[in-house]
Amino acid sequence: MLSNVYDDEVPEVVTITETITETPTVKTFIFPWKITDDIKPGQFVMVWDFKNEKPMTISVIDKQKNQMGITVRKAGPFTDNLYENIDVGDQIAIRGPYGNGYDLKGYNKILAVGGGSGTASIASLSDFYDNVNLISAASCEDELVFTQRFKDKNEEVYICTDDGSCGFKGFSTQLAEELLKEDDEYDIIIGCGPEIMTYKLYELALKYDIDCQFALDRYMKCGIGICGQCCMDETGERVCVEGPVFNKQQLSHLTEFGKYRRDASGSIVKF
Amino acid sequence: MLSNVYDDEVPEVVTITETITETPTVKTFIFPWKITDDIKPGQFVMVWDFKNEKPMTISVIDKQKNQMGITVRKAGPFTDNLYENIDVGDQIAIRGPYGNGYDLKGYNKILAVGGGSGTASIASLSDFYDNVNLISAASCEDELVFTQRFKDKNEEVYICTDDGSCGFKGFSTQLAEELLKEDDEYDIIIGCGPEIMTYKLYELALKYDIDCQFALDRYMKCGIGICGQCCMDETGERVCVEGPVFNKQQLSHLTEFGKYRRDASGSIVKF
Amino acid sequence: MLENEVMGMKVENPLFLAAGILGTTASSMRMVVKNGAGGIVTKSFSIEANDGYENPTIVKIEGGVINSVGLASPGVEAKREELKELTPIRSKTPVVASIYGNTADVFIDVAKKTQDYVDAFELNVSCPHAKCGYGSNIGEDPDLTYEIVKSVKDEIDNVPIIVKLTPNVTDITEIAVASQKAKADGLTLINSVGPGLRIDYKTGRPILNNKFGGIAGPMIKPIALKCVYQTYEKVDIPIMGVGGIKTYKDALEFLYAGASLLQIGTSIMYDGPGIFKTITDDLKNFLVENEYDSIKDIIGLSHRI
Amino acid sequence: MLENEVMGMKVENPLFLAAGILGTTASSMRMVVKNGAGGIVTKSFSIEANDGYENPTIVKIEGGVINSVGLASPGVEAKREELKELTPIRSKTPVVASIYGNTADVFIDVAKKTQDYVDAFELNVSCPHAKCGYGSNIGEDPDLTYEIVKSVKDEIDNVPIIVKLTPNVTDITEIAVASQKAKADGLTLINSVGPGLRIDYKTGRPILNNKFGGIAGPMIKPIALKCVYQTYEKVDIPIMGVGGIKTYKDALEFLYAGASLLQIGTSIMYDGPGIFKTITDDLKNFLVENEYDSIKDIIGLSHRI
Ligand SMILES: Cc1cc2nc3c(=O)[nH]c(=O)nc-3n(C[C@H](O)[C@H](O)[C@H](O)COP(=O)(O)OP(=O)(O)OC[C@H]3O[C@@H](n4cnc5c(N)ncnc54)[C@H](O)[C@@H]3O)c2cc1C
Ligand SMILES: Cc1cc2nc3c(=O)[nH]c(=O)nc-3n(C[C@H](O)[C@H](O)[C@H](O)COP(=O)(O)OP(=O)(O)OC[C@H]3O[C@@H](n4cnc5c(N)ncnc54)[C@H](O)[C@@H]3O)c2cc1C
Ligand SMILES: Cc1cc2nc3c(=O)[nH]c(=O)nc-3n(C[C@H](O)[C@H](O)[C@H](O)COP(=O)(O)O)c2cc1C
Ligand SMILES: Cc1cc2nc3c(=O)[nH]c(=O)nc-3n(C[C@H](O)[C@H](O)[C@H](O)COP(=O)(O)O)c2cc1C
Ligand code: FES
Ligand code: FES
Repeated sequence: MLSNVYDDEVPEVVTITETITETPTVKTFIFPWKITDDIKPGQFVMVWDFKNEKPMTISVIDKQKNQMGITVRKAGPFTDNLYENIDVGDQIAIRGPYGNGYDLKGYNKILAVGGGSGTASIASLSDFYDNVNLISAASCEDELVFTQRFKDKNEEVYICTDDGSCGFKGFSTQLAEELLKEDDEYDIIIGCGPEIMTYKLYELALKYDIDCQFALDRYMKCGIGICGQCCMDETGERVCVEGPVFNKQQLSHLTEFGKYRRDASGSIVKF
Repeated sequence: MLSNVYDDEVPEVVTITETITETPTVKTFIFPWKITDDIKPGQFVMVWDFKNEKPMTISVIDKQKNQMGITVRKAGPFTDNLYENIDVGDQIAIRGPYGNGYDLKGYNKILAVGGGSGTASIASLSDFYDNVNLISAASCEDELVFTQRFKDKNEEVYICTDDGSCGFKGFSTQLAEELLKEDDEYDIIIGCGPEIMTYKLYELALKYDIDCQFALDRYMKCGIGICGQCCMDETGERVCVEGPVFNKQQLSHLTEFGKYRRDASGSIVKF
Repeated sequence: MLENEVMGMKVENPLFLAAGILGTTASSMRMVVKNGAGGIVTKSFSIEANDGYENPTIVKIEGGVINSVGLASPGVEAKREELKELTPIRSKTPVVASIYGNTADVFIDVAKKTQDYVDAFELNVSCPHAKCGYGSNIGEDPDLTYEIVKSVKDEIDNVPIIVKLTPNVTDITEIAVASQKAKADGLTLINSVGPGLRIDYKTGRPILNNKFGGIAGPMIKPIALKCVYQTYEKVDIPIMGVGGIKTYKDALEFLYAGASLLQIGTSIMYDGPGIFKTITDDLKNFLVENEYDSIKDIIGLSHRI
Repeated sequence: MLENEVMGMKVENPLFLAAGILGTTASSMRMVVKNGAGGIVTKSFSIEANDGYENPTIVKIEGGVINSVGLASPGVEAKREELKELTPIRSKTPVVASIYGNTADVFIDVAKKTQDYVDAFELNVSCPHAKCGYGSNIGEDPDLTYEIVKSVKDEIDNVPIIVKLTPNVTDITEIAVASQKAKADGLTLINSVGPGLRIDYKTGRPILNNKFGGIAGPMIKPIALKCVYQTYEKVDIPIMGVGGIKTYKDALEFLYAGASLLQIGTSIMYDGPGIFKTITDDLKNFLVENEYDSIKDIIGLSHRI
């Protein structure tokens, strides 16, 4: 992406061609984008709504229609604006894709866990791999995302809600552990969601001695590896370049993983 | 050459590996240069001696040894300095090649005329074509250049000196006309030299109704088509980009050809 | 669609040839017009002929060129002859004479000698590599700029006076405002940037004979755009935008920022004089596709949204 | 070969990380050192934490980046903790703290709170997109620069004070001379250029949230080189050269122009932090091949030939 010094990489304005209301707080936006082979699940784009610009996972990678999609959960001014005000025919602007996605070649059976809107990060996996089992977790049934999309793909999907309004009652980490106990064919666990979840999944991977890859969420400014905003302790790795998906070996050196993050000023904020 | 907006094209410093004293006033300098297939006889380079920078025809294009050469005639401060002070091991700097060379595909028998140091422009032709007959002209035998080089190539070479000290006595244009009269297989006449010569050769081409291509010499600053210093009346064509070699059709529109040139300020100087 | 009338100059498209590029001879300027330029700015000239600096004077570098031509030009008498030859093209493509000098009198003298053959003057008070007194030292000083512009305006009243400014000042809008106060009819933003310096990495020798040279080409576009945008908010007179325009997208950025007319210089090096036609075609398509009626709709757009 | 001692800082190679790039956390700075940097300049900080501007704040453009981060940084207390963590690396790789403020007192306060953990201070009086009073308005004014530098020098006497200057002034050497008069120990040239502006070609919207942003990267190199070259002729204190260094050839140009130390920022975007090792290796090879004994032999070379 960044190899050519002299390519402009300013945000490219796109027109929304479709929106999908996933839940009362989550919406997917589809727009035209040239889908090349180097665009992978787990990568992200910077989304500019002409007021602010934030990182969003690519949740739809449609090579046939040359379409891309992002899935947004209302969490503050930026995501609220997208959810409430952006509709088919409206414009946003995109730069990217950036970062490294999941690298799942050579794995036999993959357990992918998505928590809340973090599920976006793994949503397009089934278009790339056919050996993925999914856990989709949310606080309640209303907040489950992509379950239909996963089912359409004939993937094994496990539903899990905090309140038991649908599927397994409890945390996705509990469900994941049960699956791992039952089936020793899983050789990697991957996923994205609240860091408290991914950290517990990481601990599971240690406990069951299998590989893992998790997408981390850090405050981003440049997305292109120079501002230093998203660097992780202790290695200084950049979430926007070396991440957002990190593997087990990398995660083992990320001392802040599961503990704290930094705000826009670079000050530490504990989880 | 100029296609990539972001390539530096500053002069490249090279070290002279060989010098050949051609005549008491003409010297050839050989230096390492990556010879690519797009380097053609008739093109020129800008030569920087760290004091000034001037255009010089490429007189040696040696693909095997990856060497290039220029041939300089003492004519003023710049060429004097090269002739007197630059030797094997010394550095000069080169940018280019620039402009269009001779385009001789499809011709049957080529008559190439070099006048004085203008002979440099056609000196490497025999490495590219085997249907070239050469006229090498100079004021006297001492000032003949490249005759040995041509003979080594087994090309037909006609010598011509103003004073008859060697070969044909008289102007190259007279000799050329004799050859054209004798042999109607020539289908193009090309060359480089004093403009009074090339203009007369152009008239010969008209008279004998054959094609022609001549390299013109105009004051140059940029060599890359923007300063406007080398633009020809009436078409505005740039000697450094559309030239220095022009064909018959182009020459027919160059109203200043054979009449005047411009100095460094852009003021007209009559021949 | 692209037609406009600015400072009394009717143009079929907004793309002028910038001063100093292919602007020495009538032939080369006509050639550029044939290739689709909407107007012409000549290479800057003054009373006397001037050889400029010794070579190297212009070198292609990463992102553009660096040049210290040093205002090489034939004197006004010779230039007038070239200008006369341009009369036939002036009905459709305005000819702007770029002139320079070290005093108001020089500017006035040159202007008087050529005013019958031009549609506007562009006062070059902003050359970053002129010999002492002839260049940006004027355009770096609001008072000096005011003086020169006012004196010229007092003497030349039938031809619009455009002032070309240098970006190499702490605040370009100061100079722009001074020019407007002195009754300039328009502004050209910007002259080349810097000056800059390039050094040969093997020998340590500065590459240009004059060491320092103005920087032009794609790399200066963000600076030029800032100058146009900021100046547009401070003055009411039209702005010609110049600096790094290479594609219609660049042209659009300048129009949005507030330029009514545009100039192209360095990019001719990459794409040849055909660049004028390419950009005008692309601009037209863009306007049609985006349902604009006229180029006028987008001039200054960034300030209205 | 590449070792040097400048302003009391011993370095194994001249390539520092530039302020504002990967310089927020101790971890990221250590990571850069691991990748071969000869020294570190932190991201600029002040007393209070500062979120900077809203995104978009940094966008890759043709030739570099445009940024209006707006001096985002944690406050001095948090930063001191990060600096403390850098103590182990300081024996081999000096750590320079870049600090900013709107008054001399702020600079002094920040410096006093951190002076035990740094090898030098770089006073950032030159940010082209700082909020009012905190940026280049100081560095654009020789008197203001003199005041600030002198006040800081009066209070901080055990740590070298480097002043980082903006190129966006009519004459940078004026500010450089003022800094030297105020007893600055060194200069860093240059901060980012412009500011510049980029506009989305489809909508007409300025791309940065703050509209204007500093320009950095390969395209500013000729400007930076000119500043270093001209300043070298006017002052005796060491210069850190920065602006567009991407390869060893760029580094050589800065050394020839007169920089004793170098900084790299934007190019990390293209080549990753590994750029430090690549350039040091290439520099070493160049010196060996050209039979120089030490990098010191080529500092300022252009002025001696
Ligand atoms: C790689 C990556 C991928 C992401 N993918 C998605 C996604 O697909 N869908 C989605 O809804 N969210 C995603 N996020 C998170 C998303 O960027 C933030 O939730 C969003 O920016 C919130 O902004 P806001 O103004 O709506 O809320 P705010 O009230 O501003 O913030 C809410 C939370 O978001 C965080 N946040 C704010 N600004 C940023 C920023 N510039 N960069 C990172 N985090 C920020 C804050 O730290 C806070 O914790 C992703 C984040 C990262 C780093
Ligand atoms: C395309 C081209 C190829 C050339 N190839 C050769 C060559 O192979 N060998 C050779 O000896 N000469 C060649 N010349 C001519 C050469 O550039 C000039 O003779 C040389 O610059 C003279 O410079 P001087 O300082 O020695 O003499 P001066 O006393 O400066 O000038 C002598 C003559 O050279 C002309 N001249 C001076 N400077 C330039 C310049 N920058 N550009 C063009 N003409 C200039 C002057 O108009 C004058 O007529 C070529 C010129 C062109 C345009
Ligand atoms: C080789 C060259 C010569 C120039 N000569 C002049 C000149 O004579 N007068 C002037 O006002 N500007 C001159 N300029 C500046 C251009 O007119 C223009 O302002 C600048 O190059 C930026 O535009 P560009 O990026 O399209 O080239 C010159 C620029 C170049 C590159
Ligand atoms: C994203 C970014 C942030 C920067 N932040 C600072 C800063 O906080 N303080 C400072 O003095 N300079 C800052 N700069 C300027 C750089 O230190 C450097 O002077 C400039 O980028 C030129 O160097 P480069 O071309 O190698 O990037 C920043 C530059 C960039 C690109
Ligand atoms: S967001 Fe700037 S380095 Fe990652
Ligand atoms: S030498 Fe400049 S245009 Fe030909």
